[in-house]
Amino acid sequence: SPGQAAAEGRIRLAQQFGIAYLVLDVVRDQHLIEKHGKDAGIDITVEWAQISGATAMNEALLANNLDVVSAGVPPALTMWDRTRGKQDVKLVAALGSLPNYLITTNPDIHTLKDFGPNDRIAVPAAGVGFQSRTLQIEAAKLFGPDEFQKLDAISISLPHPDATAALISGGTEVNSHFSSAPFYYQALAGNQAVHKVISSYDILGGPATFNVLYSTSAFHDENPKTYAAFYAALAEAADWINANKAEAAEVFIRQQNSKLPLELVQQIIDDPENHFTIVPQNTFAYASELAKLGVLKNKASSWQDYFFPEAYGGAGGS
Amino acid sequence: MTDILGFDMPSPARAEPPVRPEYERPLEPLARSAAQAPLPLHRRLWQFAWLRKGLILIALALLWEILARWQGNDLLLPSFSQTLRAFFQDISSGIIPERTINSLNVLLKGYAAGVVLAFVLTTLAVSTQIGRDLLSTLTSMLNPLPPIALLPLALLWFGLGPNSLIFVLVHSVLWPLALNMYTGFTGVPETLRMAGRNYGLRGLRYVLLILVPAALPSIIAGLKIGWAFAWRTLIAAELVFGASSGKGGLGWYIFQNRNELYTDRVFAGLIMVILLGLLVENVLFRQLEKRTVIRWGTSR
Amino acid sequence: MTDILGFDMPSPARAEPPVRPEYERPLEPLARSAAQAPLPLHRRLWQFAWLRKGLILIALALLWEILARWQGNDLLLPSFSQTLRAFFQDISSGIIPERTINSLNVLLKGYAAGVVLAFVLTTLAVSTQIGRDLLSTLTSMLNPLPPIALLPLALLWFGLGPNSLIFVLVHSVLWPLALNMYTGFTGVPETLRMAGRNYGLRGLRYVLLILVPAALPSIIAGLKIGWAFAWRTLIAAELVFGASSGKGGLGWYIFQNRNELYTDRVFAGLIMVILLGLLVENVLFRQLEKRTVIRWGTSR
Amino acid sequence: MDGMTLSEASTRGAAAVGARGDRTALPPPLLCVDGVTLEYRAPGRVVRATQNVSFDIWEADRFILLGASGCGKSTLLKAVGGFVTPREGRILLEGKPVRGPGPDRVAVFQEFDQLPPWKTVRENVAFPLRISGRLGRKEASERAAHYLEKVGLTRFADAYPHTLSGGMKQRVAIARALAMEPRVLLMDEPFAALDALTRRRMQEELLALWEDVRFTLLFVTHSIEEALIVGNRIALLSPHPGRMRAEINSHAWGLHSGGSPDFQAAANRIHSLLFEDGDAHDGKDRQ
Amino acid sequence: MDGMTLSEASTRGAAAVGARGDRTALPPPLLCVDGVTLEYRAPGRVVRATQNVSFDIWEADRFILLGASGCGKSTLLKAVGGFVTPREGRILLEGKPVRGPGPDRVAVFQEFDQLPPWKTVRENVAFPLRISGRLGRKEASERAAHYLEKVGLTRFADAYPHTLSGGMKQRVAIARALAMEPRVLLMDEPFAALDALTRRRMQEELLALWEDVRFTLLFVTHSIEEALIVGNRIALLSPHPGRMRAEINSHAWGLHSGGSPDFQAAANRIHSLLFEDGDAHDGKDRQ
Ligand SMILES: Nc1ncnc2c1ncn2[C@@H]1O[C@H](COP(=O)(O)OP(=O)(O)OP(=O)(O)O)[C@@H](O)[C@H]1O
Ligand SMILES: Nc1ncnc2c1ncn2[C@@H]1O[C@H](COP(=O)(O)OP(=O)(O)OP(=O)(O)O)[C@@H](O)[C@H]1O
Ligand SMILES: [Mg+2]
Ligand SMILES: [Mg+2]
Repeated sequence: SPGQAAAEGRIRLAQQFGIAYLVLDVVRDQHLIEKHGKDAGIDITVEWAQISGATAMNEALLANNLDVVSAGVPPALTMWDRTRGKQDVKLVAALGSLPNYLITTNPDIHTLKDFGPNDRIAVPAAGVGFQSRTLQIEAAKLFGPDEFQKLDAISISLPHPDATAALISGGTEVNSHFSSAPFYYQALAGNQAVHKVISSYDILGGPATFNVLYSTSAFHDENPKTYAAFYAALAEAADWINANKAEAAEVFIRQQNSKLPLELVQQIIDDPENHFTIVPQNTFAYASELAKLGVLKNKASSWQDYFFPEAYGGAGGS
Repeated sequence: MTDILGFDMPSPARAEPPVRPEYERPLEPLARSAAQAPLPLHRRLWQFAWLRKGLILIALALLWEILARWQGNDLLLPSFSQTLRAFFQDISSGIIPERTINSLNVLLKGYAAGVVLAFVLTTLAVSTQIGRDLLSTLTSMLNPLPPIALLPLALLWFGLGPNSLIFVLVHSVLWPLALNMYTGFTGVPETLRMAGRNYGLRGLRYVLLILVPAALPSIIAGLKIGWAFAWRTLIAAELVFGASSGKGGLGWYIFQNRNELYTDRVFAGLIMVILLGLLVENVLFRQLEKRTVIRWGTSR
Repeated sequence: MTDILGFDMPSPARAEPPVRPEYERPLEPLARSAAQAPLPLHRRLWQFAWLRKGLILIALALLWEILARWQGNDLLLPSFSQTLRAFFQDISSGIIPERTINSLNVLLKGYAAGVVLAFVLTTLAVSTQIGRDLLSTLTSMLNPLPPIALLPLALLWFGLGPNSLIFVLVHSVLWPLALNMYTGFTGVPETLRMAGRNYGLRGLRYVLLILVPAALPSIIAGLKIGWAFAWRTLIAAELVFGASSGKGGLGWYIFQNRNELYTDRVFAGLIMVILLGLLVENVLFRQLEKRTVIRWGTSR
Repeated sequence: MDGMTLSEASTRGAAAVGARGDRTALPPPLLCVDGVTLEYRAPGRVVRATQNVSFDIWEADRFILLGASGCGKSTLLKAVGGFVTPREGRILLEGKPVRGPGPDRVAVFQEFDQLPPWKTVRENVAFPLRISGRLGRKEASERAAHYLEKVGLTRFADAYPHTLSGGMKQRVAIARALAMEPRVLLMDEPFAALDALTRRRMQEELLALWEDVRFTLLFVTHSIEEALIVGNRIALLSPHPGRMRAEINSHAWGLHSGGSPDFQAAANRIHSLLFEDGDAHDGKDRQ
Repeated sequence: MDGMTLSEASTRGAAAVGARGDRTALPPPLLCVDGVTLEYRAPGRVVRATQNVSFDIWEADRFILLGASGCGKSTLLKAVGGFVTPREGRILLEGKPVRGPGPDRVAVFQEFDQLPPWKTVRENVAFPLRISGRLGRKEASERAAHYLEKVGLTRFADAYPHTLSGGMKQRVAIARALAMEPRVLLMDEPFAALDALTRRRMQEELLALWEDVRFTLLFVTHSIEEALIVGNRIALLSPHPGRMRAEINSHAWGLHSGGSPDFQAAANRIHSLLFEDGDAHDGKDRQ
């Protein structure tokens, strides 16, 4: 029932679909939480759910149906912002830094300034969400702070797969897509005309965390052992991936029941741009930009404001 | 009773009715219709539908408020008062009216197209065997398909923007309405059909002048269902695609606020949908029913 | 014609029928029923509904194939043959059957709950004025709300997993069925109602033994609509909820394959939904209709 | 009215008769229709069906209602059946006001659509017997067969109502009502759709059953001859809106008094009472 | 059959009469019912309504169908109306096979639900006049008012059918049919729900109109007296399934020949023809 703390020894997690959640796939595949729990002397039951979309994730977390959920940085920050003084949601760890590419089939487009009124940029959620926020940050830089929504006018909401299919096969008005892995790999491979305009790394000034895990303070505070085991499992999984990239691809295919070709998965994991680390990178750019845009009511003074302390320990973090 | 029956009567087994004298009476003059005995106030008030429905609405609002306060989780379930505040804010700021008009604009087009197509399909179905099979097959095949499944096709054929939305709206309105319309048509009593055909009516005129009015109760139910499902679909579809953010509708408004966890605004958007539903039901459909099926005695 | 009429006849203005001799005849013995003239083969074949519907299905499949080849865009619209191949692959690998069973499991529960609730609500509505107002108000308010709007509440009250799905399924089945059921009930002819009440029936027995069979055509239409919308909703909801504890349904299957751009598998999942729709329509509902409303002559 | 006791009611009934006919030793009537005005109200339109109609029916009476088309006979029957509430006046059954329909007063309606179409002819007759809890499945079916034979529909026992002719439907309704063997039988032109011979047979069956069971009959007909044959007392209603015109005894005539001069005279008398005067005319408007 | 020319048909009609009645100088009949067998087929059940029924109707005939309940009169009428296709035999109108319903043969059905409930009484009468393109809105309304007055329903012109009594509904249907002034008028027990006086009035109106317009009438009734009064020729059908029993002339009797001994004799003769022999009995099963 609502508000009641879950007993120590149970954790309910949800992940979304895709390669960006590889760390969780490994945790699950190797039963790492259970392992670290046993090391700490408790039996932990782990319940996994798959949920698509940040809003459903948030709602499940708020309804106390899940203890830890995963989504992009902006929705996680929004949750942090809105639940201050209530559930006090904070971020647990990053799931990796992966770039998003703005790609297009329009040969005339090479920078953001080249987009005309007849181009259409597909994003999963126009105006909000990771891709649109990133675009807005760049638009504010390029066209001035008041014009940050300039590209929203030609953005349209379309799920990644549909946008990718539209780009590869042509024949629709959608000619651009702010795409994440593995979709931009598929698009670039599937259609010669598709080319990259800009990457989120370019906008944020270097590798940036794509997805994060977040949880309520209640869970964090009342389940210290479980939480610690969970965090340790994440760290081990990230390390393992970087040491065993080939096997990691197999884990992904197995866990997600995926029919993607193994080579593609391997190519993505091997890509030096993709870092599978739980250390947050460049998240503060979002926190400060979104506060400036008025999306966040609370201004964070550093990234540590919205992370649980366990995350402070690692090297770096931003 | 038995003792009374026993008195001065033939045995009950072979009861014989008493013979009474005959009588004739002069015809009573016509009296004015009796003034109805005035009902007590509370029963008279109870006769106003708007009052009863108003009470139901107030009760529901109270229930909501209590439930929300008890849950105390206003990011998931804001209280009625919070929602109302958000509603009036965004009404006065003009954003809800604007989004509503955008949505209604698309909705009405899709609805109208769905109604027309349903009519064409059912007319075909009542006139020919193959039309009947086609309707039954198409309905049972396509009706269960979720609109999002049609999205790629819509994109391919109708492109972005309102046309694709209209396409999925048609998909939502067409099948339930056609099903109901057809059911109504097949239920028209044989004698009435014969009377219509006896007038020399056939084809479209027969359908329009006989079958449609005779099947009106079913058709109205179909229209109501279609209306509701059009809204459901529109809002869901605006969430998924088609809203280029400049010209979003109510669905977009809801989606955006949901994304940003302004749950009170989400519910404000839903309130708008609810209000439109109540309006259409109580003004449009109710009037239609009063002027047709209730007046004609084909529905109570 | 006029010349014939003119012959040996009184002036047409005051036509007088001719007087003919009377006759009496011995009563003809009863003949056996005339063997029906054998129809030509193609017309006899045409009488098999499955044949006609089969032809329609083949035509639709052909249309699809042609359209797909003409578009040549198999990421958005795979051809029928590609889809079929994917379908049989995943049938034989057991994945589609498994997912279908998972979905059906939830669907049937939600459907049954929706039907029961619709029945309760309409029974209330035919028995009391306030029940009637409640039904009309609730339907017009809640029916247009998209299931995703109810999701947060479902999560709050029913948690993650099948119960929330059942909740949104009920929302999809309940209102259209209740609307149709109620319309059916109000359309029952007065004489039939009186006959039923004359038997001493009242309350639930009156509804079950008189109103339900009399309103069956409408109810069946409502059940069909409810069935279809339950699928729509389930698939859409599974897309969002995905799989909890490893038990995804058809919606999840579709979502997963869509995410990996296996459009042929997406359509294979839809084919499964279509097949189930055809099955339920042609076996379940058709049989029900044949054994009830068609046999009773209340629907043609 | 609600609180009236049985003895009050019976006193009232007897008194009413006393006032009308100067007889006193009568038992209380079974059914007492007292100053009943029936109206249909629709918004903006009030149609008065009957005005201030009173009559008493004793146990085992075969009471006939005669009147012009549209004069409110069916409405009156429905009021006795408990389907219509009087606007004014009251209807008492054994001294208790009629509150609603019940299987003690079984009605044959005038309309052809009174048979549930989802039951076969046999089931249509057996169904009310079973659900009123009177008979088991088997007994009900047997009794149904018995009465179906009486109305000549044995061959159609398994047919559904929509495959019957108009007259056959009415005969099923008659069989259904007779099989119920109710205390009071309400029949609204039950034989109107029957040919001469079948009609005659039905009249015979009805009277034979009455001889056996002595139910109380309230019978609406258009035929003056039928009224005289079937009834022992005939109430004549004026044209629309129906008001009491006369009550006439007809116990003297039965099935075989068809052609007699007395019978003719009575028929003529009724005819003139019914049609030769009256302020309103429905058969031909005088506007 | 389809290709049969007009002259062939008329020859056949005349020949048929010749064979039956040894007369030759007859004009061709307007309506020729030739060996018609009518059946209702449901899966697993065939109900034969009529078997090998033949008769001819000439222009301006008032042709009566008489027979027991369930003998197929209504079905026969529907076949002539074009609503039912004969299983065997053929029905020719002016030598051309009847292919479907049409406003040249207007029917009054036996059922009470033949009035579109969404039209008022006046509209119900005026509507077919307008849509068959015969009259404009105003003329149609006037003609409707005229015929409504004839059936005594002027006061109810603005009422909806569901507020009418059974007999009133039938009168509206009669008014509607008369107002159409069709070539052939098909009436299925139109007066069954009417009281004696109204029935008499309706008979008078019908005959008066016939005097004026000389339409052709095919009339089903259960009343032998009504058959003799209204008709000039009466076809008698055997009980179920209906077969031809006799054709009898009745042009000698009219509205005022009610009590005469000749009339009585004719009625008795018809009665015995109809009911006193026959292999199958529907009024009382012999199984
Ligand atoms: N449902 C109704 N709503 C309004 N008025 C009605 C309704 N039913 C009957 N009436 C009116 O009440 C009057 C009496 O009708 P009722 O059916 O009792 O007549 P009736 O004596 O049975 O006539 P008939 O002999 O033609 O059957 C008529 O004037 C009719 O118009
Ligand atoms: N729709 C139908 N389906 C099957 N059988 C039918 C149908 N209508 C009538 N019948 C059968 O056809 C036969 C003749 O019916 P029809 O209605 O023509 O009789 P009718 O002479 O008009 O009788 P009535 O005088 O009782 O009106 C009856 O045995 C009846 O059971
Ligand atoms: Mg009546
Ligand atoms: Mg008939």
